[in-house]
Amino acid sequence: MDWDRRTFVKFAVGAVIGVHASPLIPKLMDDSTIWTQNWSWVPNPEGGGVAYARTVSPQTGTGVLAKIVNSRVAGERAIRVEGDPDHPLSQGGVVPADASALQLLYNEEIRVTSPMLRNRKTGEVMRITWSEALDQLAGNLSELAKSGKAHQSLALAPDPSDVTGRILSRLMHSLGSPNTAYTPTPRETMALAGVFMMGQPFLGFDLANANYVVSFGTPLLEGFGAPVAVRQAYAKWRGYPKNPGTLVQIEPRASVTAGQADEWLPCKAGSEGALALAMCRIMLEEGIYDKSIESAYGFDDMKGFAGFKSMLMKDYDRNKIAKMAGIPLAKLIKITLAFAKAERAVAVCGPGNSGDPGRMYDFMAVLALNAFKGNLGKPGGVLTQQPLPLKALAGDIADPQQPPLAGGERPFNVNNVNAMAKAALAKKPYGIKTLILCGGNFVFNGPQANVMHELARKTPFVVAITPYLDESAAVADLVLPSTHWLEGWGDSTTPYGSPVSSYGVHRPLVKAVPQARDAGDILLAVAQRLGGKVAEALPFKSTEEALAKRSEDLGDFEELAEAGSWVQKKAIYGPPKFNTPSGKLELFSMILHDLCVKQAGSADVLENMLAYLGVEGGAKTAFLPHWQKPAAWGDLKGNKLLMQAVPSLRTTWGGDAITPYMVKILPDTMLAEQDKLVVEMNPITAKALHLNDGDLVQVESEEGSLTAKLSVYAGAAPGMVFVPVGLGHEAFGFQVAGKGMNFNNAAGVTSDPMSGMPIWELTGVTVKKARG
Amino acid sequence: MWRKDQVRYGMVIDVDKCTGCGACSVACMSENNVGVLHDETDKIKSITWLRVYQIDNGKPFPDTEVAFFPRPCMHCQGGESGTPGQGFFQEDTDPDAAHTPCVSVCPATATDYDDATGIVSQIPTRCIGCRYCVAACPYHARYFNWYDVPWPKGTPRALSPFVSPRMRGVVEKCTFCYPRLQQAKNKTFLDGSEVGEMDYQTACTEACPSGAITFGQLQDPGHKVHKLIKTDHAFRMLEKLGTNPKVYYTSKRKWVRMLADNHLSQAKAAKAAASGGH
Amino acid sequence: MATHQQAKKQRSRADWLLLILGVVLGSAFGFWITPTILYAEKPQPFQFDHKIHLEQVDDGCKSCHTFREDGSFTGIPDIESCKECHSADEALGEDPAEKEFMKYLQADQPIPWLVYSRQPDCVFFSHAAHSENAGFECSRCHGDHGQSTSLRPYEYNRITGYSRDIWGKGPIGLSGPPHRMKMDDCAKCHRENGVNGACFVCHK
Amino acid sequence: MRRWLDDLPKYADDSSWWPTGTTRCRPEVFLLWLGLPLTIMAYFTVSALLVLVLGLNQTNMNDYFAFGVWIVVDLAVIALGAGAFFTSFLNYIVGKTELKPIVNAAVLIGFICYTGAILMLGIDIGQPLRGWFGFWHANVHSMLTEVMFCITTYAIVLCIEILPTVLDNRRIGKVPEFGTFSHNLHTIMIVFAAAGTFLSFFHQGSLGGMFGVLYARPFAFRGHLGIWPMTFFLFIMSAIAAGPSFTTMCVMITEKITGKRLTTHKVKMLMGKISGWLLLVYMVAKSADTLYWAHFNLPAAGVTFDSMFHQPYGIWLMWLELGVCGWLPALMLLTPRVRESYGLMFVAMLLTCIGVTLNRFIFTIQTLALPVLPFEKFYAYLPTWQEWGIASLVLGHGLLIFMLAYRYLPLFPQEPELNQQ
Repeated sequence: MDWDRRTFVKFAVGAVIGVHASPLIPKLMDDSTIWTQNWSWVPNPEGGGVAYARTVSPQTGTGVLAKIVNSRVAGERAIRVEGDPDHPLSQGGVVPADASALQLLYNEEIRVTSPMLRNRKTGEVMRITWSEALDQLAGNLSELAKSGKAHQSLALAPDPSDVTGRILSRLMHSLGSPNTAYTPTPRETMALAGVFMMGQPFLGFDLANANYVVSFGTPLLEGFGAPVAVRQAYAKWRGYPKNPGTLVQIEPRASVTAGQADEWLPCKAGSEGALALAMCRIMLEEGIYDKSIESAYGFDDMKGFAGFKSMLMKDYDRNKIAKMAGIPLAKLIKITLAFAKAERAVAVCGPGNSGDPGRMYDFMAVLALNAFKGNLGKPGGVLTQQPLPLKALAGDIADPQQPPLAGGERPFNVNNVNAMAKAALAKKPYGIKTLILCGGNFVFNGPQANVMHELARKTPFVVAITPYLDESAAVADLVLPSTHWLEGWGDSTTPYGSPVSSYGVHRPLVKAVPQARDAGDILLAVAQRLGGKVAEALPFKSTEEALAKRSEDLGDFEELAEAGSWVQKKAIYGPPKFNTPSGKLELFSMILHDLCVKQAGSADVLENMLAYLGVEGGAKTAFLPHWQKPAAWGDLKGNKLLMQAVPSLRTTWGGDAITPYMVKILPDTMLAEQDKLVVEMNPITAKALHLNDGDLVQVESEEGSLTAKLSVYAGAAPGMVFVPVGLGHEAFGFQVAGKGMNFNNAAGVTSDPMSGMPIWELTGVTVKKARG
Repeated sequence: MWRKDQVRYGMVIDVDKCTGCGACSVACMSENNVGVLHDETDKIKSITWLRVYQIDNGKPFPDTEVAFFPRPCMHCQGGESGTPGQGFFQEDTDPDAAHTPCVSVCPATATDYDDATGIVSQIPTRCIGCRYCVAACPYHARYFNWYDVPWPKGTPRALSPFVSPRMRGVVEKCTFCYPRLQQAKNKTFLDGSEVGEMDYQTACTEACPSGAITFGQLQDPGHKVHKLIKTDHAFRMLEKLGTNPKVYYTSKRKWVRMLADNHLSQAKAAKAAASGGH
Repeated sequence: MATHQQAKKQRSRADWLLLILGVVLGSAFGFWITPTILYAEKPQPFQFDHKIHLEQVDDGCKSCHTFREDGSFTGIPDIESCKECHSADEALGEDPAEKEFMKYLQADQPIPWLVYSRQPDCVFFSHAAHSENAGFECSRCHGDHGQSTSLRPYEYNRITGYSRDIWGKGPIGLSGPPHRMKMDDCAKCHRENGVNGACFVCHK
Repeated sequence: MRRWLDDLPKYADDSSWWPTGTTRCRPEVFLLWLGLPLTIMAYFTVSALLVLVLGLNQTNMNDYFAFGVWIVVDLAVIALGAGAFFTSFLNYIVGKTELKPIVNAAVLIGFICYTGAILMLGIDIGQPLRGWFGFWHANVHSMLTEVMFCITTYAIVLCIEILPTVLDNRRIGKVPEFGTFSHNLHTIMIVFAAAGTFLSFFHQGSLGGMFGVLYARPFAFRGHLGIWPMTFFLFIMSAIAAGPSFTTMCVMITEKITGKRLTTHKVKMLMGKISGWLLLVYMVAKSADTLYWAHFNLPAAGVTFDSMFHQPYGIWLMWLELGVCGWLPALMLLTPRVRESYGLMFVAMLLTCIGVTLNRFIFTIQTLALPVLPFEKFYAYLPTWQEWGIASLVLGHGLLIFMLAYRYLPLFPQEPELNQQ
């Protein structure tokens, strides 16, 4: 047989046919397809038993359930954070930040995974052991203390009322430093207003039971107080076929709240307090007010001082105020009448859109309006909360000898992180040597972020105690990994505006970063190392122990930790107890008056002191609820605009960073073109400035500037520019970093004249087309 | 065609209660292992099973009004809406006339309309990525995986084992959290109980802090949704197209109802298309 | 001339025979190479005798392979379940498998068993529906695995990463459970028994 | 070595492969010419690798423009390739043997268009390795399933249809087995022509059906006739109208480039006449359909005619498609004086082809560009260079195949006769 070409071809053809008759080809095709269904780079989560653990998010005060999967090989991991249907205040609802908290918890690219020491000159980062790290910090503090410079340290933390805040404050005090400051909150402003007028620091709004709600410039639906509880109240005002409740929103922008409100009063930004007083005056004139107000202290004229009524009659004419605030008088009257006549009406004050603690006199004005309505202690009105039955961690510590960096000249203590930072930078009265940033990411959240950044840069030794490689960690010499709230012990207290008090405890549920320690534990370990007075002031081994001590009166600690929360059982209805000198509601605050006189030394110096503090109108009105012109109005010269923040539950106001999922759901009116911040402006204003929709603009204040894309929005008040807050991180991984710009870089922070709290609701800015 | 032994899951969203917070969207993403890309401002490449649209009435300051429209997959049945007299008033009684827009076009049977539940499925491992269904859906509820999801180190630990993560090159969409029904059914197999109204709720329904979303069996008089869809404020999006969706909306605001239902005047249509939503 | 033609004819016939030979050899090659190149073996962490265990428990397979309260199936028991009978302090026998097992027990570490019947991630399989609701015996799908005295090597597909048990041992994958566990097999049984065959019944 | 180099012209001499009675350019000139398609193919290869490895994110398609330039090109070339089936149909089945001189070219162009389209579709899907699911797990309700089946089977039919031409190559045809095979094929070609006609008819229709069934997309949706939407028939009509034009155009271009006469002008005129009549019928139907759509379909969906058009996809596109590239070439082709003029007929045919391409573009892109949700945005779409690279495949591989075929295969039986020196 010849083995020629044709023979071979036949054999080859046969072989090819044969191979195709075998399963090889179809199997390879099938398997390569199945390969696409099982790509190694697509995660393959392992199943397991599911358990739920109750806890409370300290970020939003929401009661949540962590859904934990226990897998045979991978072990325990949280896969979801859901609302806790059994939590009395959240009832199953949840907000985006909590629902996506795991994205921050588990992201090893943004977590601090071990203590780190940074060489400032080279920028090199070195991983060190916990023991070395604690020695570093304790060594630094003890050296300061030994050389009598303990006061030259400043410690910042997010919350004065949580256990970490308490531990930090005790640590600093016992060390000899008067300088501890916290993220400013409207809770403090409300406490001041409440104490001055009612002798009650803990006030809240019974929103769920109200059927007529007037909100004075506060973003009820964008982050006010406990966001879930507020939404549940809001849902109660909506119904079929008619709405059982009416919401009136007074603010300059067609915001979420304004959009969902039954009535929107677009007022000039900053005039809200005046409108509250004008409403009082209308009620007074129409005789539709609660008559018991007449017996309040300071309603009528007193010896040497004009009363509230006289002040209203003199300064708050309805025509004048309506015109000043830029709203139609008829509408103001209509709202006032409806408010006065409603069965259960409440006027609400709170944080501004920028998330600042609010202006104290505005709060007092709104409280006065509520008193005019006669809703104090009534269902759907202003309620006093039962004070949280929490114990002090240990005995009192003597005040440090040195005065604090700022606020020493004021009639009462204030918490003003911005003033302290500025004083430290100016070295007046003194500079600082050590800065402890214990959470709260102050370098990003500010409130004036540039100031905090500069302070961190100029302070010789900066410590960041933080779960994340955030902006604060980026400028710190020593970075200590603290636990995420799902990993460690901690607590949280009543959110702003809640009608009942509540307490949340969070405990370690999962472990994402094995090296992370509770911030409290870190401080306690430092205290141990420092020994002496400091160790005595903090006689605890762990945060857990401190928490157990703190919550002794709330029953069994283990049960409390398991339940995650304690909530005041019943709201307190009935005439409130006025802990004022007069024993009555005080429209003229004797407490405030006495404090001021005491600080001034004599009645003669009083006027000078008030003028120094910036209280316009002087002693004539300083102790009455009245309205002060916002400082930012003074800046409005030339073509300056007022800048206000746009808050949203899709971003954050301080606290933890925005999460990747929150970035994902940002509308293109907040973030566009991958990384551009979007600011809003009324078409008329834009036209006057020769700007068009989509233009790249530069928003410049005295403090800093923002580059942003302009969105022309009919719902924005003319003469203003609205900037989303909470964007523009430089840290937090590729999903978050570099998206937008930080509002708090441009925010102008001033001090509220009387309360001394930092406020940054409005800032004068110029807006012009950006180059390039 | 719906038979008495079958159920029809559906959703009612109260637009007036929705505050646009986005909790539903985020809860949905975390429930369903949705990833986050480098650039999520590119909304036409970004996967959001439940997208919350912001709409406004288009009036100038100070008469501007805004509302929010959460948009999951509508789980359309297609066909003419029946009348109460015909048995089940939401569904076409002629099975041949009813075609879910996306299901009927898929060449590879990667999506189907489950007659037992009325839920439209999407099976990413079957999908060949032709995107015909994406083109067919008027609600833009279907999303194509243009990218491999970049999971930052450690974050896969937060993934749910009940929903399979998707690979690039396939389509995905809202499933009414079907895996939750699978879990709920598991339990009933063990103890012989029935899947009750509260045993199967979607992640968005649970998460909504203002309770704007209601979920349940449309045909069951005992379920809340059954009553809600009968109110005269109830409507469906793009009713006129004949998609016969199972997601209903309610709003007292007439402009909202008009805008969602394609009762557009010529001028309005042009404006809406030109300016776009927010 | 004639011889030439004859020779040509003969050659041509031989050619066609070669073609057939080619078909036979090619297909034999295909049948042989398919499993060889596609599958690889991995050893189990140590040997396990199902039979011995089964003899010592009261409730059959369900003694160790249990349901959770929510109706989900635990699958392979975790180390805690082993500890219900075995103690980390008491040594077992001298068998290498027993020694190996003690290591895991003492370290309290999960045993990295390779699961023969592991389905792809996109599959939702309800054991409750099949064993509790429909009353299937475990062996209907898992064969006599429960009676085995040792663990056979775990074979997996090099391309797909899946266990060979899914596609089955047969050369062209035509068998059904317990020898094969592909979607077609699920679908066939569902069809035959009038069970809902919608995608989401089995996919997640 | 040197010897080998010297012998090179001898090796490169391919004249024995040329069709009988024809002359072709020198091999080195031909090689230079080949550079053009090869460059395009290289561009395609780079783009294809990028898309296959990195994914469809290399394109500017998105969840709004789920289909992009590839689908437009696919639809267009398949419509233009319809010359193959319709000319075969007329030649083999109807018995219009006057078309014989051009049928080979028509089939080859059809082959080019279909293979190109299939290749592009393979890249267009997100999971190319799963492409066979469309056959294995077919959904019989989907128009796309119909398209997939018909296109693939028709591509196979086309392969068979061009096989005789390949086997008729001067050298290949000398192999006795091939010669016999080719002869036998010729005799049963009518079967394949019939099969091809049937398949092609259906998928041209289903391609149109793909859009007409999108009942939730008011721009594309049309009323049904039986189980098929109107677009089913419109697509068939437009394809068979444009197909002959495109085939003839290709022949004319080849003539101009090679400087040879390939078919008689009579054949071209006949093709033009066929095209013209079909186009006229199509334009009547299309115009009626457009009117019906504007007056009945659109209002039923709650939208208006005006709301269908937004810049850059304005109403001008419609006028361009129906007027300049529709009625105008139809009337031109029906005018004998136009047909008699080589140039004018070419222009009319070009307009016809542009018209049908535009039609496919409008159905694909404008359908998707139109936001159906009242509060959705309007988007526009521009392909990336990678998309163009892949879209240019048809051009590249078409040129390559056509050049090789022209050089070596007896595509034009009239050529030797018409070019006798």
